[in-house]
Amino acid sequence: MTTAQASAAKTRIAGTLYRGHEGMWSWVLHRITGIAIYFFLLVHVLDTALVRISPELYNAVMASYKTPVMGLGELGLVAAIVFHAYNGLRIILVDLTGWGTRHQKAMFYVVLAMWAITMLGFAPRHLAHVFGA
Amino acid sequence: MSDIAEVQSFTVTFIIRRFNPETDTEPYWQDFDVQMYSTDRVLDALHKIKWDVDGTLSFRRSCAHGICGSDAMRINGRNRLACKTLIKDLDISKPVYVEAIKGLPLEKDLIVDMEPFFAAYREINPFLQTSAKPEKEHIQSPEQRARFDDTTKCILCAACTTSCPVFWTDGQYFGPAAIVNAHRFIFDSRDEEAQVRLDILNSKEGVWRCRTTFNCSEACPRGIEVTKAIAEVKQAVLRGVR
Amino acid sequence: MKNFNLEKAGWLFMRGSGAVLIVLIFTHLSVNLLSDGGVKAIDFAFVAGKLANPFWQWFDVTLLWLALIHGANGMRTVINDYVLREKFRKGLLVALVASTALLIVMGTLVVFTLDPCPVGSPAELLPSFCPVA
Amino acid sequence: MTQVHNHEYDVVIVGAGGAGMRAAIESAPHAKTAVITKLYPTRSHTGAAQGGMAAALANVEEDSWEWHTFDTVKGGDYLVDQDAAEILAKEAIDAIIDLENMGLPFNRTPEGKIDQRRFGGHTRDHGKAPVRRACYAADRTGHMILQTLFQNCVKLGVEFHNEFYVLDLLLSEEKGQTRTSGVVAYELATGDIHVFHAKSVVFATGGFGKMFKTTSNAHTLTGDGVGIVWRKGLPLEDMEFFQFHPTGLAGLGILLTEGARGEGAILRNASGERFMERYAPTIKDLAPRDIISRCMVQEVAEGRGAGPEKDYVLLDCTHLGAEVLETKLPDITEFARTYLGVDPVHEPVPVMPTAHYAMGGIPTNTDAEVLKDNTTVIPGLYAAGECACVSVHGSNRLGTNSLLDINVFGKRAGRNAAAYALKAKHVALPKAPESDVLKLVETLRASNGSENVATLRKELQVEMDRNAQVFRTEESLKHAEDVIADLRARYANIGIHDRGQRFNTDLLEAIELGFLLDLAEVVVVSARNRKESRGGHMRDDFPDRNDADYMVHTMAYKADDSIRLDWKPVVITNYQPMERKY
Ligand SMILES: Cc1cc2nc3c(=O)[nH]c(=O)nc-3n(C[C@H](O)[C@H](O)[C@H](O)COP(=O)(O)OP(=O)(O)OC[C@H]3O[C@@H](n4cnc5c(N)ncnc54)[C@H](O)[C@@H]3O)c2cc1C
Ligand code: HEM
Ligand code: SF4
Ligand code: F3S
Ligand code: FES
Repeated sequence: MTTAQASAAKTRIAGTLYRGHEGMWSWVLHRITGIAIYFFLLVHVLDTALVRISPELYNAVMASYKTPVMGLGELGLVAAIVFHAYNGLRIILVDLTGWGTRHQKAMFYVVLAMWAITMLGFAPRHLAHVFGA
Repeated sequence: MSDIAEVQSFTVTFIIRRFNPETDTEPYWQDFDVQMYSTDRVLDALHKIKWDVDGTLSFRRSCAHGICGSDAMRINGRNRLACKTLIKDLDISKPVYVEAIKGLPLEKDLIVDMEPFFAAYREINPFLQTSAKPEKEHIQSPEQRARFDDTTKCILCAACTTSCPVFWTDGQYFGPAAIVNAHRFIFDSRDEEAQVRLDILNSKEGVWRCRTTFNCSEACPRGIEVTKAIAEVKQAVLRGVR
Repeated sequence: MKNFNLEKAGWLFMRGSGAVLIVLIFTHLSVNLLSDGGVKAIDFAFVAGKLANPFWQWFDVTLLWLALIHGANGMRTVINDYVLREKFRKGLLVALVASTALLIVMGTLVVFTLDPCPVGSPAELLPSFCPVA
Repeated sequence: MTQVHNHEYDVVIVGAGGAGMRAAIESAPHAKTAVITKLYPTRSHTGAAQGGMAAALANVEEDSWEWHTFDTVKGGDYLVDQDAAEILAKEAIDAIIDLENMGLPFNRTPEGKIDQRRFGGHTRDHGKAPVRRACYAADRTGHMILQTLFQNCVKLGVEFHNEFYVLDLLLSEEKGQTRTSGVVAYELATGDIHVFHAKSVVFATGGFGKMFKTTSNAHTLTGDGVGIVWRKGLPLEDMEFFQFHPTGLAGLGILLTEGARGEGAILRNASGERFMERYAPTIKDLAPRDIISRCMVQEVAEGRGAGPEKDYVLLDCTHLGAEVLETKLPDITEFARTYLGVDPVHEPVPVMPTAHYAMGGIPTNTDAEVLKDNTTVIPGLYAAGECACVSVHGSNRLGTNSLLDINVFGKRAGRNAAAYALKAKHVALPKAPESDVLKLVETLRASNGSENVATLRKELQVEMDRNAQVFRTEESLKHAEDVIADLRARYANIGIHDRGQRFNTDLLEAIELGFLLDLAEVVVVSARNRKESRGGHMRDDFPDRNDADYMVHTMAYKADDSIRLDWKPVVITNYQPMERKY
């Protein structure tokens, strides 16, 4: 039998989140990483500009970057850049080749794999620098 | 046939996003438990609800086999045709969520206002333009015909356009369906006005807004390679005609 | 100007700059974060030492321009997508262009006008090639 | 509350399927034209047509329109008006070229001409062998026709009123003559009523297959237009002739085009026998639909059906190869996969006849003018497409002749409607033209009886499948007649849920059921009256064709509470009735 329940209990008014596939999530990540990198870049250009003012000031600011917290932040930044970069290549291939449109999903997993490999290579060295003597 | 199906009946919970502009200020979710058979489709469930339980449930449908494009809706968070979504392909241990497609004005329950969608379609000159006056048919080789075969399949269901994250943002983007239909003429060897359509799609709300998220290709019930078609149009704009 | 189309130009630029940026950024990151000492090695001496070399000058300026324009154009798309109130959107775009332009000018000036051996600074902070005062 | 709006046009076309839009393309450039349609134009069921559209182009082998005429007449078991069939076959060639020039992407021959394929009942030289006459676009010919016509309507800026349900035809008596003054429509989105004052009206509202349970027809094919005309006291012609297409997906009714057999697919019974060889030795699986459907039902009745219940036969495409299936029959390949889970590349597909096409309908002459008796036309009223009966299909339509019909007679209807409107004046509207529709809508909206619309509809469909389908007898038809009478009585006591104004599809389904019940009665009463077997109408108790008594069209008239039946002569020009053998 078919029955209905008044669902006053259902508080979710809004629609469901669209359940896209690899293509959509890669774009979401690409967008988020792009925005994050942009904001970092603003700060990065500003702090680098301090070299023009005085070596002391620059070094003082740099010193604050050398804390473990900032070190982890840098790790996140690099992770974002690496993903954005590899996925950017994937997008370029999709845009320029019919092959790319057919294999975009596979390429997304290749991006993830390459990202993981790169990070595995980078993270230990970077963390050693950050936490090392 | 019917008897085999009879055996495997089971209860499925459908949670449908309801909205009646005459009485509701906001859409709300409503649960229905429906007795289904494995060969049933989501459209059958909606019919059972409408016919046996609640006649006010409103949705569009006509052909019931995926050819008229009336019943695109969001089923478990993805755009599909209700008449082409088999119950047995869904995970029925969990409730099935059904709601209207996103990005077009909601009219009632699963019905949206399709006018903005068709307006975008009309803007790309979706008709053959040629000065040739052949005595009989135009001559077109099977290869030339194959060039745009894929995009002739479109049934204007809007599943693609309303799955596109760029379309959701402000609704101004032409959307994949309009581009697919432009593609159908741009690459038709008989058409002479490809450049006009390319210029239209080269505009602010044209192909450049596509971020290759592939939701359109995934959503298309006709299996059209939508993103590929869009990429081909982009390249045609860059190169200038075909 | 009639045939100039910001959307198309932007689209092309994102892909072109992306491809170049990948080389520049990966080089930049490995030189700065992976070479001996990693982040910990970054100080005035390091930066000034690099920027005394015309190769690094031009490298950094290219990176600066491409990254900022690429990032700003990406941010423009994001703003256009999500900010629907016309006035607010315009305001954000003006701010975006202004800040990007400012940073580009500033960054360029810094790179080309940096004196690696500012007079009066303690020698231990300066690159090793500076004449000891 | 319900508002009433008024509009004035020269030509109003009701329906935006193939016939309606083809008419609009002729009419809109010349006269102020509106197309009123209950569905968005591209949702019309013309889009479901798969196989092809016939025309003796002779692009791939020798052919002539005379042969085509003969096949049409013979296919219709000689109940075809031969003057109309001649027009159909002759104008077919232009109809195809028109469509191609409008942009339709037909499949092509290696030389770049329109390709053609075989189809049931189409033969060379009066039945000698099958001929390749059907022009096609893969297996989505109807889809491409619908899209192409819609595209050209967009090009011409045709004015559409989408999701407007026409519920009444306005006739006025003027100078002792019944004349057309317009139509009244119900707007789905708002619940408002619209009166369209028009000089000419074209009905192109499609078929009414939804009176059957197993059907290839859309949920929306409820015979509204035919029902409206009927309720106005105008006659309906040949309503007993309904085509049951042999290859519907078993249990579902979804159509697999005859084009599959045109490409070489074979029907087999449980033991794998190609049974059509026994019934139609010359053209076998490409015999006309009525014959094949009958043979299939007979195979099953005699215990040679396949499947656990032995209740269907098999369509074998496996020898065609994946390539042919994917390129020439992609849609039906997908249907079988999606809806039955059967892959036609590797296994035969379970099929059974499905209610497909109404040969009968609103009687018209070859100018698409609607008749109010055997000869008198109603000035300004036209009909074309499946809702009309010209009659080019007689008692059985040949595959691919309907897409042709909608183009040839749709064009004629549009052209003539515009020409008439240009020389005629508006006929005064009746007083309070909206009153009948207003009453119908308001009564139903308020109805709170105990009967459920869906239940009644289902009972009707089951009854029609059981007793008025491929095989009929006096007894079965009498049963159906009684059941329908009972259903009609119960219909007076229905209740609906939705009392709203906006998108009230509950209300409209109730109205549609009303039309279905009216028409089902006409079908059954007409069928009881025809005590012979001919084409789509097979009487077990009268298994032979009887030309002496029944070589005439049925004309049914609504008389107060009953149905009055009359006959209309068949137009015979070149082809004398002969036995129909394949
Ligand atoms: C599955 C299938 C396959 C087929 N294959 C073939 C084939 O291969 N070859 C062939 O020749 N024929 C084929 N046919 C038959 C042919 O497609 C149809 O007979 C033909 O398309 C009918 O066209 P039409 O314009 O008369 O009606 P439709 O296309 O059905 O259009 C009816 C129109 O009327 C409108 N309408 C109805 N009621 C109202 C109302 N009350 N108010 C306003 N508007 C209304 C609807 O909105 C719609 O726009 C097939 C049919 C089916 C079902
Ligand atoms: C490392 C090399 C890089 C590559 C290969 C690359 C590639 C790309 C590409 C191809 C796009 C276009 C995406 C689209 O149109 O869908 C893009 C967008 C973007 N990029 Fe990059 N990029 C790189 C570095 C950067 C940097 C350094 C920044 C920040 C300053 C940045 C910020 C952005 C932003 C904000 C967007 C817009 C995102 C969107 O619209 O969704 N990118 N990138
Ligand atoms: S491209 Fe596909 S999804 Fe989009 S409208 Fe056409 S058929 Fe629907
Ligand atoms: S979903 Fe949208 S972003 Fe492009 S690939 Fe499809 S149009
Ligand atoms: S009802 Fe026609 S596509 Fe689903």
